[in-house]
Amino acid sequence: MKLITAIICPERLDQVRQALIKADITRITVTRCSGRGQAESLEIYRGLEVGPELVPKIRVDIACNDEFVQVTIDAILDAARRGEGEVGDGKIFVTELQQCIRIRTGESGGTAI
Amino acid sequence: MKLITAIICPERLDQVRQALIKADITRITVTRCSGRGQAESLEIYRGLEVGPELVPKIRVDIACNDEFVQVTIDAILDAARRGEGEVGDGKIFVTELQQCIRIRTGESGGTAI
Amino acid sequence: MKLITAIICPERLDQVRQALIKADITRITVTRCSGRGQAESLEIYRGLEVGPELVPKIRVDIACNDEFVQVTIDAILDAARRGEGEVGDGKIFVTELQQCIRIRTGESGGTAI
Amino acid sequence: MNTLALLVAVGSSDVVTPDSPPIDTGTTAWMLVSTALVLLMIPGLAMFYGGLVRTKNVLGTMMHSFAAMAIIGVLWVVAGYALAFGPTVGGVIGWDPSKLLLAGIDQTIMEGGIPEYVFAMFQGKFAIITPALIAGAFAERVRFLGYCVFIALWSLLIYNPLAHIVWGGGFLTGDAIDFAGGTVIHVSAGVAGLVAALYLGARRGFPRVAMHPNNLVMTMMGAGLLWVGWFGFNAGSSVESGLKTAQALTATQAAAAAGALGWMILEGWRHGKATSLGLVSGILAGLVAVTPAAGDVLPVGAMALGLLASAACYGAIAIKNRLGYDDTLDVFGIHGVGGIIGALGLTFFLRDVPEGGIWVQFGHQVMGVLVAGAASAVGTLVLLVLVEKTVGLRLEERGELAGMDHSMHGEHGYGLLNPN
Amino acid sequence: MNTLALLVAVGSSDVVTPDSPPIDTGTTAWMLVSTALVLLMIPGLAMFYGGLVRTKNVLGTMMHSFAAMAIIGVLWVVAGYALAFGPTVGGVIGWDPSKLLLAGIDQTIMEGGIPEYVFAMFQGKFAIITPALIAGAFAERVRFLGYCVFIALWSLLIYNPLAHIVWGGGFLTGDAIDFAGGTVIHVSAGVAGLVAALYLGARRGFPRVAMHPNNLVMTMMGAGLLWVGWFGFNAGSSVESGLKTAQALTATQAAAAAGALGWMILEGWRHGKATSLGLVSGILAGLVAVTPAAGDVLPVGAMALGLLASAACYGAIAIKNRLGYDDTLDVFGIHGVGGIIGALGLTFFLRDVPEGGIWVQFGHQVMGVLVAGAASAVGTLVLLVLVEKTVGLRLEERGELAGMDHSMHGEHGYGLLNPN
Amino acid sequence: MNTLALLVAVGSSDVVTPDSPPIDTGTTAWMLVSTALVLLMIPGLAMFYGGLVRTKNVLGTMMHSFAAMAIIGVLWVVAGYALAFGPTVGGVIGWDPSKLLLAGIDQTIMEGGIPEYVFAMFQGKFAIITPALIAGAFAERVRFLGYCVFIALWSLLIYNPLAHIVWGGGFLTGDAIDFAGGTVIHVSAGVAGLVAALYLGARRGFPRVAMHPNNLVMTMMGAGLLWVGWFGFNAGSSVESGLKTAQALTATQAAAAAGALGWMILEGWRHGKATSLGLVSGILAGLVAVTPAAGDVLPVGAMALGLLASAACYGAIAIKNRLGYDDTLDVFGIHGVGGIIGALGLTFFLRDVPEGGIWVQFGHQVMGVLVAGAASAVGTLVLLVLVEKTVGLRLEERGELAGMDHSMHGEHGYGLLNPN
Ligand SMILES: Nc1ncnc2c1ncn2[C@@H]1O[C@H](COP(=O)(O)OP(=O)(O)O)[C@@H](O)[C@H]1O
Ligand SMILES: Nc1ncnc2c1ncn2[C@@H]1O[C@H](COP(=O)(O)OP(=O)(O)O)[C@@H](O)[C@H]1O
Ligand SMILES: Nc1ncnc2c1ncn2[C@@H]1O[C@H](COP(=O)(O)OP(=O)(O)O)[C@@H](O)[C@H]1O
Repeated sequence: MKLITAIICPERLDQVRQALIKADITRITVTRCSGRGQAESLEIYRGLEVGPELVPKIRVDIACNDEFVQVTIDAILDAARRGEGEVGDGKIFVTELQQCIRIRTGESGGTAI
Repeated sequence: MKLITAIICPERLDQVRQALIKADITRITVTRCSGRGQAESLEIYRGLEVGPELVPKIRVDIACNDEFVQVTIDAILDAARRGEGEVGDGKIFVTELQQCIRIRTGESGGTAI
Repeated sequence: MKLITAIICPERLDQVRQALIKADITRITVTRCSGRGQAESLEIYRGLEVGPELVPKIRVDIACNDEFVQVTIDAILDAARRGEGEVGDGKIFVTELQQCIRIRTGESGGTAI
Repeated sequence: MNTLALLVAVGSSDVVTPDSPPIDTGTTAWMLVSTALVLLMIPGLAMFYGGLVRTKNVLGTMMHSFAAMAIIGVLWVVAGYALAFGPTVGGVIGWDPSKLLLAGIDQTIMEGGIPEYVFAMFQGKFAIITPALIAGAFAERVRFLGYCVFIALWSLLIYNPLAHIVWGGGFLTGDAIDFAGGTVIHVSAGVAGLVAALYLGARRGFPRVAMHPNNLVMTMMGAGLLWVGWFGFNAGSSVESGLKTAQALTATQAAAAAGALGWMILEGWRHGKATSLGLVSGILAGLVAVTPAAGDVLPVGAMALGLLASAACYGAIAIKNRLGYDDTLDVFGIHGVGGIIGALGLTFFLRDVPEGGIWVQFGHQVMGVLVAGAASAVGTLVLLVLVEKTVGLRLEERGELAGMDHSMHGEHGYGLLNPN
Repeated sequence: MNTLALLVAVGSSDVVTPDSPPIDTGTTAWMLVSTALVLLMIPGLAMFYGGLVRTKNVLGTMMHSFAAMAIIGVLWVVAGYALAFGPTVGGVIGWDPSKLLLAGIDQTIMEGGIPEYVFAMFQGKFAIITPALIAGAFAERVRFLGYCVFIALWSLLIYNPLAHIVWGGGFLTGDAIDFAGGTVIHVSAGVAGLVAALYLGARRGFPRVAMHPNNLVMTMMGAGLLWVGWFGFNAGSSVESGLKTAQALTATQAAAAAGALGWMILEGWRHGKATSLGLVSGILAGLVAVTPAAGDVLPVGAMALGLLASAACYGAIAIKNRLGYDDTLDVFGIHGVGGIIGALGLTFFLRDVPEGGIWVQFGHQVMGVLVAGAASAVGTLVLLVLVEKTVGLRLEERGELAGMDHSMHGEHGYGLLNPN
Repeated sequence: MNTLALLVAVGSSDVVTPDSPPIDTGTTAWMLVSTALVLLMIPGLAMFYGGLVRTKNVLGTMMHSFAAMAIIGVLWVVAGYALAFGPTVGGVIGWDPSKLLLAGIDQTIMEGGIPEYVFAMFQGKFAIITPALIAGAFAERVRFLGYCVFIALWSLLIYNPLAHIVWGGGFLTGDAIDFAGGTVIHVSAGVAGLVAALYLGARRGFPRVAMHPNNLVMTMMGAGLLWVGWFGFNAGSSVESGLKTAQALTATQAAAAAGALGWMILEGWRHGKATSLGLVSGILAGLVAVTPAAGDVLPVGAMALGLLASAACYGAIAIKNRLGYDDTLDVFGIHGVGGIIGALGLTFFLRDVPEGGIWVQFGHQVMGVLVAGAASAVGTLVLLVLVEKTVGLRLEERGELAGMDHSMHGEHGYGLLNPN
């Protein structure tokens, strides 16, 4: 099992969710966060253009079985990219998931995902 | 060392905290997030019942030494479940933690947990 | 590649960011969270001093290549510590990162960090 | 019921003369207050609307109200008042060059003992709030520049004539009862909103994507301010500080409470839960419905109108949900429907039987609604096409997804969400 | 000090006659404004209370205030005014069928030159705010339906008689000084809150689980609106626009500032830190204490009352914390204690020595407090039991843990917390 | 234009006499309302400022406004009014022991028919808001105790003399036109802010670290309340309820709208985007500029002043950004610059040509600005040094980084950010 963590642009969240659902991945966890990659996004404060160091981002966490990893990544890659790809489109991180337990039933492992 | 991440129902946070404290686990990190599993939670918007796609959830992160993993999981399982278990009760994810450092002292490893 | 997750005191975020930038680490993801370690931080509610169980914390996530791990940790350790070190200064967790993909270009691996 | 028209006819046609009526400090005080109260409704509306959209559009939505304060605030002084309350030209528009920039009324005291300035400012707030109301129908999907141009034109070309026709000496003045603007303001804004929602199309993703209010707490605060401000709106429309004022205030209070209670009960019955958005929607429905009626119905009639409006608006929104068009904040569902219910329904609750009998009056009322609705519908459509084809009104996909706050204003509303 | 009673006795007992007093537009203007200002206090209270509870209860708590606007708003028009200000029946309740639905006062002008409607609406706001105050004592743990039934009954069966007894011609009218409702409103609400908190029991988890205010920022805004609205509350209670009004307004301002300053200093001294919640609590304590006294004390007396109330409320809350019962938002600690301090304390700061001397007057004051407190305590308990046993008042565990916003209203207050 | 001074001279020097003027209930009503409206500006300011700082300082910043309500609220009653509006001592300060604690005016009716209490309370709000304005210049970096001491002294030693000099019978009374406090309030606060910002130094990390507003939504709400409250501020300064009042209100409305529109257009032109902060800054700039002029200029002049002020303030802030000092919330950039623009600019838009001709009047205006500016600059500097050296004003690093909410008040504003 893998834990896929994507940091994406807030405006693409709806698209990413839809792409995932189309790929049959419905379970996700979403968190507001802020980030700084290469992206610069100017804001205006009383006539001064300020580069907000940290811009709002969305973190999407998806636990999935190994065979779904590539599908999930592809779906995200596709849906999170703006146009031909822009600075700030985001990142995907993949880590190994050792265990996964469904609280309701207590079952664990691949079926609990 | 393991990192235990539980996504639970906001209303069970107090219970989970108490169960953990009873099991001698006091250090935790808690984050607001939103999620979608099987759960459906109806909201009403001007007479229309809408299924909010993402419902508020709480993410609980606990780093612990290997011997405490089971205790922690059991405490969470027990306290986070509503009644006989309901859709939306949540998930527990376990990942391997390679290192843990206490910033105050700089010490690392099992004692720094 | 490693994923470094630091839970720090909100008031040190600016310092930590600057220390990281000085160490050439510019990409980070920051999330509001709450936590409980040993720290006690008294608040006052209508004359009653209450120990807020969960105090506001900041979670900083940094994905980096293996050779940068120590630099990053050192920078954080240094900048996040208040004075000689105080309870509540925070923790650093390190986990193994299996894959890292830049959404904009689709490239993956060490160069995508 | 024709107070406004009479006062204007008498008081403002000529400049100050030695025999201008003495100031009535009490009436003046109340009219000053009413002006402030109606002004308060505009931030109130900004809060009400702002809380209902998604987080990424909160500032942009509030800006719709605030921009109306800026733009119509200036336009009204420059020319609006002259167009709405100048001597009539063919019954459809006023014109009084001496009132441009309000120059000619600098010293005028109106019949009733208030400086004409106060009346002009009071009326100016109505001119501001009407386009701001419309904005709810196309929230979350318009360009700011296009919006600004649209409301400026709408105010000049649609609101001013309507105000003139019904209040300022135009062809309906004196026939239809419209105490404080049920047709001029709410029906016209509601219909304009409907037309705009249909013409501009739904928000991208609607209704597939869930779109939740970002801050119902603020919506409730806004509703509170709207209720308070509405006392100025309705009771101020008596242009006096006396019995009629008291009657209007009482009717307003009774209708708002009844509307709120009605919606609460309806929701309790239909969903088993009364929502906060429902309660405040009921407040609004009641207030809208009592607007044309406030000075002319007994408290019991006001409560009946409030209840009726609540039910009707609830139903209208249910139908909209089935029809599937995207009147984002239900401008037609609340202001259009509530305004119509009020304008027509008041006939049956009048304190005094109208001269020609109830049905003749009902005819006048229908006429008023039709004129306001038709003028607003046609005019709005023309303006929408015009603005869309020139400066552009509908926001392009990228900007809409990013949210108006970022794409139109380069800001975001809640910095507190970002660690800083 | 018996202005209200006298006015009512003279002005409202018969319908309009040719010799009804002429309108005083200035007084009418001020009373209209006061009505609006007291209405403003209700969203103000919703914000004040709403900010103090946990995030999951913010809408539910604000709904307690807003539902009072809806429910009591209707009830007062239907029957409340007739019960409180009709001719007395045995000194404990009024009754005037012609005032049902306010029908009989449609044209009445009261002694003093204001339409009786205005007086009825002004009084109606007091009727609304009193039960809304109580809600703070059992915040975060009641069922919405039960709450609605409770306040409806409380208003009809406890508030109306009390208002009648003290102001409307009942057996205490004219003895105890209660300028703007220290006993009728604050003591009665405070005691009711205490009884309800004790009867319903503490919130689950209290005091073990930390329960932090979700939005102190909003609480401060609410406090600001309350202060502003209180000018209408107190200065409006003079039912004139003259010297007494000015005196009441001055006393109100002085007491609020002194209360705030007092609490700030106390906290600074005891904790080394002055909190924002402390400052606004001090404002409230000062305002509550000066309510019964506003028209009858000099500014220096008002400041003394404000300081005293601040210290007493601070102490009362400290004691509560030790006793461990859960008066969630300190309704008794602020309104009960502050009201008592004000009602009794004013005796020693009166502008004019009362007829029977200070101690006789003090006796009247004690009497007033006892009657209000006792009536409220007993009545509230009966109603609590009744409601709890029938529709149910205390929220069941599941709903309480999930929060009232979700379990009672199917909404949540801050959509902005969820990505959308 | 010297209404205030004249009224005071006549009305308040002796206690109530049988021949004291009769109450004018209308004027009294309006002045009561104006008092409430100016009070409303203080929470409005708290919201405006509070929204602009970082999350960790939101309560601390709001506390600056609220503490002014508490501290100056008390001081004004105790001695401030006697110092500002007592008979002059050498033209620089008033002194009337009988007015201490307002004791001597308990029954006084002023020329114009309003109780002197109302006038004293109305003026008291001005005394409260002025130091609260200054706080914006050193937001996010002062100790609360030091701040409290500073504003207390500033009010006693700088504001009171200034108010006396310009309004209360001091040496400038009657020369410079300052209808509602352009120099006394805005220029003096703006200059004090500038001096304080320079003396205390920038916030740690400025300008390297990004410092974003935590809640622009609240800033907009605050701006809305400020606009509404400003009607009381300006129109109330006529101390009547008549033509002058109406003129002042109209000018206020016109200038605010023009200021907002001006800033919007400027930003649109320079950045391609009109921001919400820009729009509300424009509102403020317009309101500040029209403050000294409100009763004496035509609407067109008011609009010109609003536009001018908008452009000048926009420019001033641009220059500040280049100079690099840290006037956190642009107190000088808005209130200082706007106040100067208004005070000098009004000369060219006066309704009536002043006695000595335009340039003589311009000289008076320059004089007024210089006196206010110089007195405020010198006095502020002395007080800053004094407070900094004794109780300490600048916050130490640790407290500043942690934020004032935590380090000064032991609270945090948005509990909702923490799961609870
Ligand atoms: N190495 C990293 N560690 C942590 N977060 C990262 C990293 N790289 C990117 N992010 C997150 O992803 C977001 C988008 O990054 P982006 O600008 O698209 O990356 P890049 O500059 O690599 O193209 C950032 O705002 C940040 O939150
Ligand atoms: N595979 C997953 N990946 C990420 N988050 C998940 C996953 N499964 C569940 N969650 C999180 O847990 C929350 C509760 O899920 P729940 O509905 O109880 O799961 P299930 O449907 O498996 O019983 C979800 O809202 C979501 O935030
Ligand atoms: N074992 C842990 N698991 C999860 N989070 C932790 C753990 N230890 C510390 N934290 C997080 O780090 C924050 C700071 O902890 P701190 O009080 O400095 O730790 P310690 O008590 O070990 O010195 C806590 O508030 C919590 O959010």
